Amino acid sequence: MSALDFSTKIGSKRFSNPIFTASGCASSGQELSQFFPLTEIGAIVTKSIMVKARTGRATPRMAETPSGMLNSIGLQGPGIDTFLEKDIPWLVEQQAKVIVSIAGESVDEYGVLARRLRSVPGISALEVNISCPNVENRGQVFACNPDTATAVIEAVRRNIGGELPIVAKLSPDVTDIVEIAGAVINAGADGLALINTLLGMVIDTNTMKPKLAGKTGGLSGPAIRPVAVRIIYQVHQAFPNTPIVGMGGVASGRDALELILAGASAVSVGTATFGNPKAAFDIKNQLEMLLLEKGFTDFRDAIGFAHRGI
Amino acid sequence: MSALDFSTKIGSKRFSNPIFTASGCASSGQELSQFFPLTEIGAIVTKSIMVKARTGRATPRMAETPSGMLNSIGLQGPGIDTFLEKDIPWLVEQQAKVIVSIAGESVDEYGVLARRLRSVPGISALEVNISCPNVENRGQVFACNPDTATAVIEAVRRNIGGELPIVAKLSPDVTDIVEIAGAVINAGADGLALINTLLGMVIDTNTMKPKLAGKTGGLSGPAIRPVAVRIIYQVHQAFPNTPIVGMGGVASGRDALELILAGASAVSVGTATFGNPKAAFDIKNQLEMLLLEKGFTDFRDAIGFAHRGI
Amino acid sequence: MISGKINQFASQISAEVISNKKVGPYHHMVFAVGDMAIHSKPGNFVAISVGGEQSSQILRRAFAIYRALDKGPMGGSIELVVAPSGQGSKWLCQRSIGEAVDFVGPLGTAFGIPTVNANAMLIGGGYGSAPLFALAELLKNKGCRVDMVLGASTANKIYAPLEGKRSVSSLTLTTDDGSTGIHGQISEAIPRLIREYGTEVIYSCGPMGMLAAVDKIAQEFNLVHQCAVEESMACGIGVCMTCVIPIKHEDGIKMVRSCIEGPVMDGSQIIWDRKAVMDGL
Amino acid sequence: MISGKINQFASQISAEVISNKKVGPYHHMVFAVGDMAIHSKPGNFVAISVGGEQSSQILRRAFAIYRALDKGPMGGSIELVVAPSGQGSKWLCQRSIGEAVDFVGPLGTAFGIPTVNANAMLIGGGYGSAPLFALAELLKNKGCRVDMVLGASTANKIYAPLEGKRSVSSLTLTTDDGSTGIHGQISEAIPRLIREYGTEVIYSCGPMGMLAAVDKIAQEFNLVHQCAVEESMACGIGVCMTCVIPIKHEDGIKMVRSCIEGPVMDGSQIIWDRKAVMDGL
Ligand SMILES: Cc1cc2nc3c(=O)[nH]c(=O)nc-3n(C[C@H](O)[C@H](O)[C@H](O)COP(=O)(O)OP(=O)(O)OC[C@H]3O[C@@H](n4cnc5c(N)ncnc54)[C@H](O)[C@@H]3O)c2cc1C
Ligand SMILES: Cc1cc2nc3c(=O)[nH]c(=O)nc-3n(C[C@H](O)[C@H](O)[C@H](O)COP(=O)(O)OP(=O)(O)OC[C@H]3O[C@@H](n4cnc5c(N)ncnc54)[C@H](O)[C@@H]3O)c2cc1C
Ligand SMILES: Cc1cc2nc3c(=O)[nH]c(=O)nc-3n(C[C@H](O)[C@H](O)[C@H](O)COP(=O)(O)O)c2cc1C
Ligand SMILES: Cc1cc2nc3c(=O)[nH]c(=O)nc-3n(C[C@H](O)[C@H](O)[C@H](O)COP(=O)(O)O)c2cc1C
Ligand code: FES
Ligand code: FES
Repeated sequence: MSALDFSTKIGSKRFSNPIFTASGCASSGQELSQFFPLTEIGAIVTKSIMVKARTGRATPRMAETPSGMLNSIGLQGPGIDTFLEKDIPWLVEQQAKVIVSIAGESVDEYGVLARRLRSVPGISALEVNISCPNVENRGQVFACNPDTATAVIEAVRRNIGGELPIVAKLSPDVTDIVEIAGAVINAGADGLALINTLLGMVIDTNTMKPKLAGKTGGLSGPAIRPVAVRIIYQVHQAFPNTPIVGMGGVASGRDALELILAGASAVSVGTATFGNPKAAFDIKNQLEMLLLEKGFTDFRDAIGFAHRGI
Repeated sequence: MSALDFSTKIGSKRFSNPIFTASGCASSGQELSQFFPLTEIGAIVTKSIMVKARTGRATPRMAETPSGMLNSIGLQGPGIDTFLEKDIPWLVEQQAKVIVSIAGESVDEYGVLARRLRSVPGISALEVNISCPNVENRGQVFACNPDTATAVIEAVRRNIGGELPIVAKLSPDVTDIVEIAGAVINAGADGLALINTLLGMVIDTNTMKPKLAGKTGGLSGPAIRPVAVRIIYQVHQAFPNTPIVGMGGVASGRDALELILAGASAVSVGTATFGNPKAAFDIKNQLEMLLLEKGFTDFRDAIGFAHRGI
Repeated sequence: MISGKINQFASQISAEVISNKKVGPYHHMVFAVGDMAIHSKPGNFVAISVGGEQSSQILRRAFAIYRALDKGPMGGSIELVVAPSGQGSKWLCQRSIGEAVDFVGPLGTAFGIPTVNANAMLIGGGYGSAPLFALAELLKNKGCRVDMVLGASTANKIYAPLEGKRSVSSLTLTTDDGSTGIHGQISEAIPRLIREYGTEVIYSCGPMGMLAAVDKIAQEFNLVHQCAVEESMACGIGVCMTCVIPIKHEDGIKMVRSCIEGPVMDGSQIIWDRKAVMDGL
Repeated sequence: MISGKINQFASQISAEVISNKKVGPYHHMVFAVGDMAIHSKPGNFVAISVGGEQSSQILRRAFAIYRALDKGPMGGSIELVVAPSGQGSKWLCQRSIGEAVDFVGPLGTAFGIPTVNANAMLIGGGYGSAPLFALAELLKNKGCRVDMVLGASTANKIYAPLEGKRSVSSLTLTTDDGSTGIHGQISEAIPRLIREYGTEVIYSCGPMGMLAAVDKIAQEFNLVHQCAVEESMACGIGVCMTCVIPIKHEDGIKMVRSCIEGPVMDGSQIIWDRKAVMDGL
């Protein structure tokens, strides 16, 4: 078996392999380090951090669905100060690659977060989660409108400086994903993270009420993989030079390869970690085997392969 | 066990029970009649019929996905003439309730279909499938834009006369489903069918190409049920007086009840029929039992129950 | 080949596994099916649910009926030859005796039987031989000469059980790797055999590529060719339109359901050239 | 109650079913787990995959460890008491001896043991009694007085095996329907028993409603109350934030993960009033 160059690039940054955790599905890495060395995977994408500490939503916060689950956490977290004080140093100490996910309730908040992060050592990229409700605009999600999506990415770009790549994380719940993708690329995003969860709901037929305290929640897991593949394919077709961090229902090396063939330069593992704490590690190994079996010597040759004529 | 009034209404028409087949998942009923009497369910919704006969897409036309499937049939069908000549008379002879689903490539075609159907005896409603590509507008799906959605429903309304209820079938792949629902209601739709399939893709990791000949396909089955429930809930909340034919991943009486509690006045069974030819019949019986267990005496009391305060 | 009501003998039943034996890379499985066996004819298939109650696999899998006995010690039974390839077929192969599996069947068209005696050649690739043994028996009982040609990539992938060979006048094996029988693809051997045996009608079952190659030869020799096709099926009962096969039609191409107007179809009617189909759509 | 590295003894293993017995409405199941048994303490739980390879159920289910033996005839073993309620637990209860099940554990906090002798009351509702028997043994070996109170809706839902009763000084049963023991809810019986036995510390496990009622009493009597909570968990290992429990905090409410800072938590810290939580968020 010949050797494989398994590294990948997002903007100016190189990662030793393309398997990352997904934001909100690995906390800040500490809990998973019991199950595999964090340096084994390409990067840890941290849970979306906000300016202030957040309590999040009431419980129940989750409901299992066929081949998937709903969650409604409400971005619970410690706030950027505590995060920078505790979580980042720990990750740096582990020598893990870190992508910090940020979330805000207003365009300004994103700017503030970017400023706080611009000179923090040990961070490889910023993932900008714009699938959050904009409190200044009737709670409409930033990622659902090209203008608000643009505003957020511009604010981050202005505040981050030239060093850190910006990855804009988009919502699949839009009529025209290519339009939103184009807008954030124009606004300065170096890469895209596709896809966030789909908006869903489960009603408990015993109580006859919505199962989640927050009523609606985000649908993730293998159920949504075909939607993720479609969106990655469409966006890669439109913007072949913009790296995509793909995610949505990846639970095996085969699944990761599917997203890569569609156009992903890296793959985040989310919900699968809940079923298997070592999921990201196992998927990385399975993907490596698969690529070698198929005769790839450079991982990057596989990116978007499904687009090429036969 | 007390008796249950299991009937439901869509516009001016009454159906003996709220379980229907889903368009494209029961052909014109004939094949299913081997497995249960068609009169046992509320209505047969026929496969979307177009003006002319259509060959449809090349194969493979389907791919199984986790708790779901993709299809890309391309609206293969005999065209309205043959349909009226063969399929409708057969259904009428069986005394089945019939809802005819129509699809067009242009606003005019929908008008033509409505005119052809307006005085056909034995039809209880028209389902207008507007999740089709509009060949006059770069193939954009009618249901993805309030203006084109409105144009189609207006054309149908103008041509159908006052008798037959019009049910507009919407696509879930939009940023704001309530906006589209409002538009078609304004344009004269008596009811809504929610939801059509989600756009998805599967890539075969052996061939490294999209699995379907048509590349993308429609995602259906239990995987999408949380999306269907959310959309039905949102639309029923916004338009509580507009009857909804709910569908999306219903495979049991419990699932049907979930959509009903969210706001559906009737439930169509689609993909579940592929796993169980008697699905619609079984689901009707299971739903009836469940409603009785919960103490309902009138089915209509269950519609939208999850919206009511505790 | 459809007559009467669509799938008029089809029903849905819970079938108990009464035997499950590994034969080379395949599993020969026997199921107690009661009356379902009565109307099962060579060429028909059954559609089986896989993965158990909480399965993420929501579609049935189609399997050609290898043999149907309407009166055995356990009542009616149906036998299948299953290749464990993907997750669904692997699950099926793992079933133990006594477990129940959900069947819908018998479905689809059966092989047509000549009304007068004819020299028949039965061509099977891999597990495609499954429905051919029951057909051979039927043809032989009608008085036909039956020459069977079975091919596969390698020796142990040829499914040719001893008891199946009873009814054939000759049996020729071919393997791509030459590990048994004639070295080469099955289609290479056929023209010579047709001449040798004076074949008048061809029956075939196997991968689509093999069927296409066989049909080319059948047309060259101007022989009737009934083939059992295999296209991805979502429903198996005619309601989903996923399983279509392109056939020749006055206006170009017509797509017909291989679960209803097939799996056994007239080879000469099928448009085998994928490019021609893509261009024609 | 967390110390050292999070879940520092947790691992993922394939555990073989070595016994599966129906006890009333529950299944008492024993699994061969090797070294996982060594660090399992009363209060810890394991997270189990359900539904098999092609399962549509993608999340693990949490089960309190009923007993862990680090050296048995089959090596280390863990015992569970499983109520077949939904699809996942039913699947687990259907496993036969010899089948393997995927375990992650031991997870979460354990019951804290008093450093000086104390009169302990152990209160369990339904299968909530499961982790209390091992706790009772531990406490008894420490020299504590152990009074156990078990309640359920009806007699056969009380899980109280003979061998479990060895370690208790008294055992009181309550049933909502009066079919055995004291008639009424478990919480009604407790104040009198606390006085009678001179209880100094309360341990409880059971439905959240019961825990809330017990905590109210514990606070009235000013007793330490350690309870094992049960909130829906997606991951069980601290990464998803779904399993949170509202606790008192200087700025109002703090949500802590019941899989990491629980399941055993200090009852007095929990905000039991749902309305107060909803208003506070
Ligand atoms: C008419 C007919 C007769 C058949 N007879 C037999 C038989 O006798 N013995 C046997 O072993 N198999 C037979 N097959 C193939 C069988 O139905 C399954 O497709 C095959 O076992 C693979 O399914 P899987 O669940 O293991 O694979 P998966 O990868 O889980 O299948 C995923 C999906 O793709 C479809 N698919 C995968 N491979 C094929 C294929 N080759 N043809 C059609 N669909 C496919 C499956 O049906 C399923 O819907 C037959 C198929 C058809 C259409
Ligand atoms: C810390 C902890 C300890 C537990 N110990 C035991 C035990 O010893 N014995 C036992 O029988 N059960 C125990 N449970 C409950 C068990 O984890 C399952 O939730 C229960 O068996 C129902 O799952 P199901 O798959 O059968 O139901 P399903 O309806 O299929 O479950 C669907 C989802 O809802 C969740 N869910 C359903 N009911 C509950 C519940 N009561 N609490 C939390 N989540 C729920 C499930 O975990 C699953 O994610 C415990 C739960 C927790 C959190
Ligand atoms: C419990 C949970 C919490 C999540 N939290 C976040 C978050 O904080 N920020 C974010 O951008 N995405 C969040 N996501 C979305 C995931 O990062 C991912 O985009 C999505 O779940 C699809 O991938 P998956 O199917 O592999 O989980 C969360 C998902 C889950 C299931
Ligand atoms: C094979 C297939 C064909 C379909 N054809 C049509 C169609 O012709 N017209 C239409 O409006 N919807 C069509 N649909 C969508 C279904 O009617 C339904 O809206 C969708 O599948 C969701 O329901 P389900 O999950 O119960 O299948 C089709 C779905 C499938 C799976
Ligand atoms: S498989 Fe559905 S029509 Fe043939
Ligand atoms: S269950 Fe995931 S954090 Fe507790």
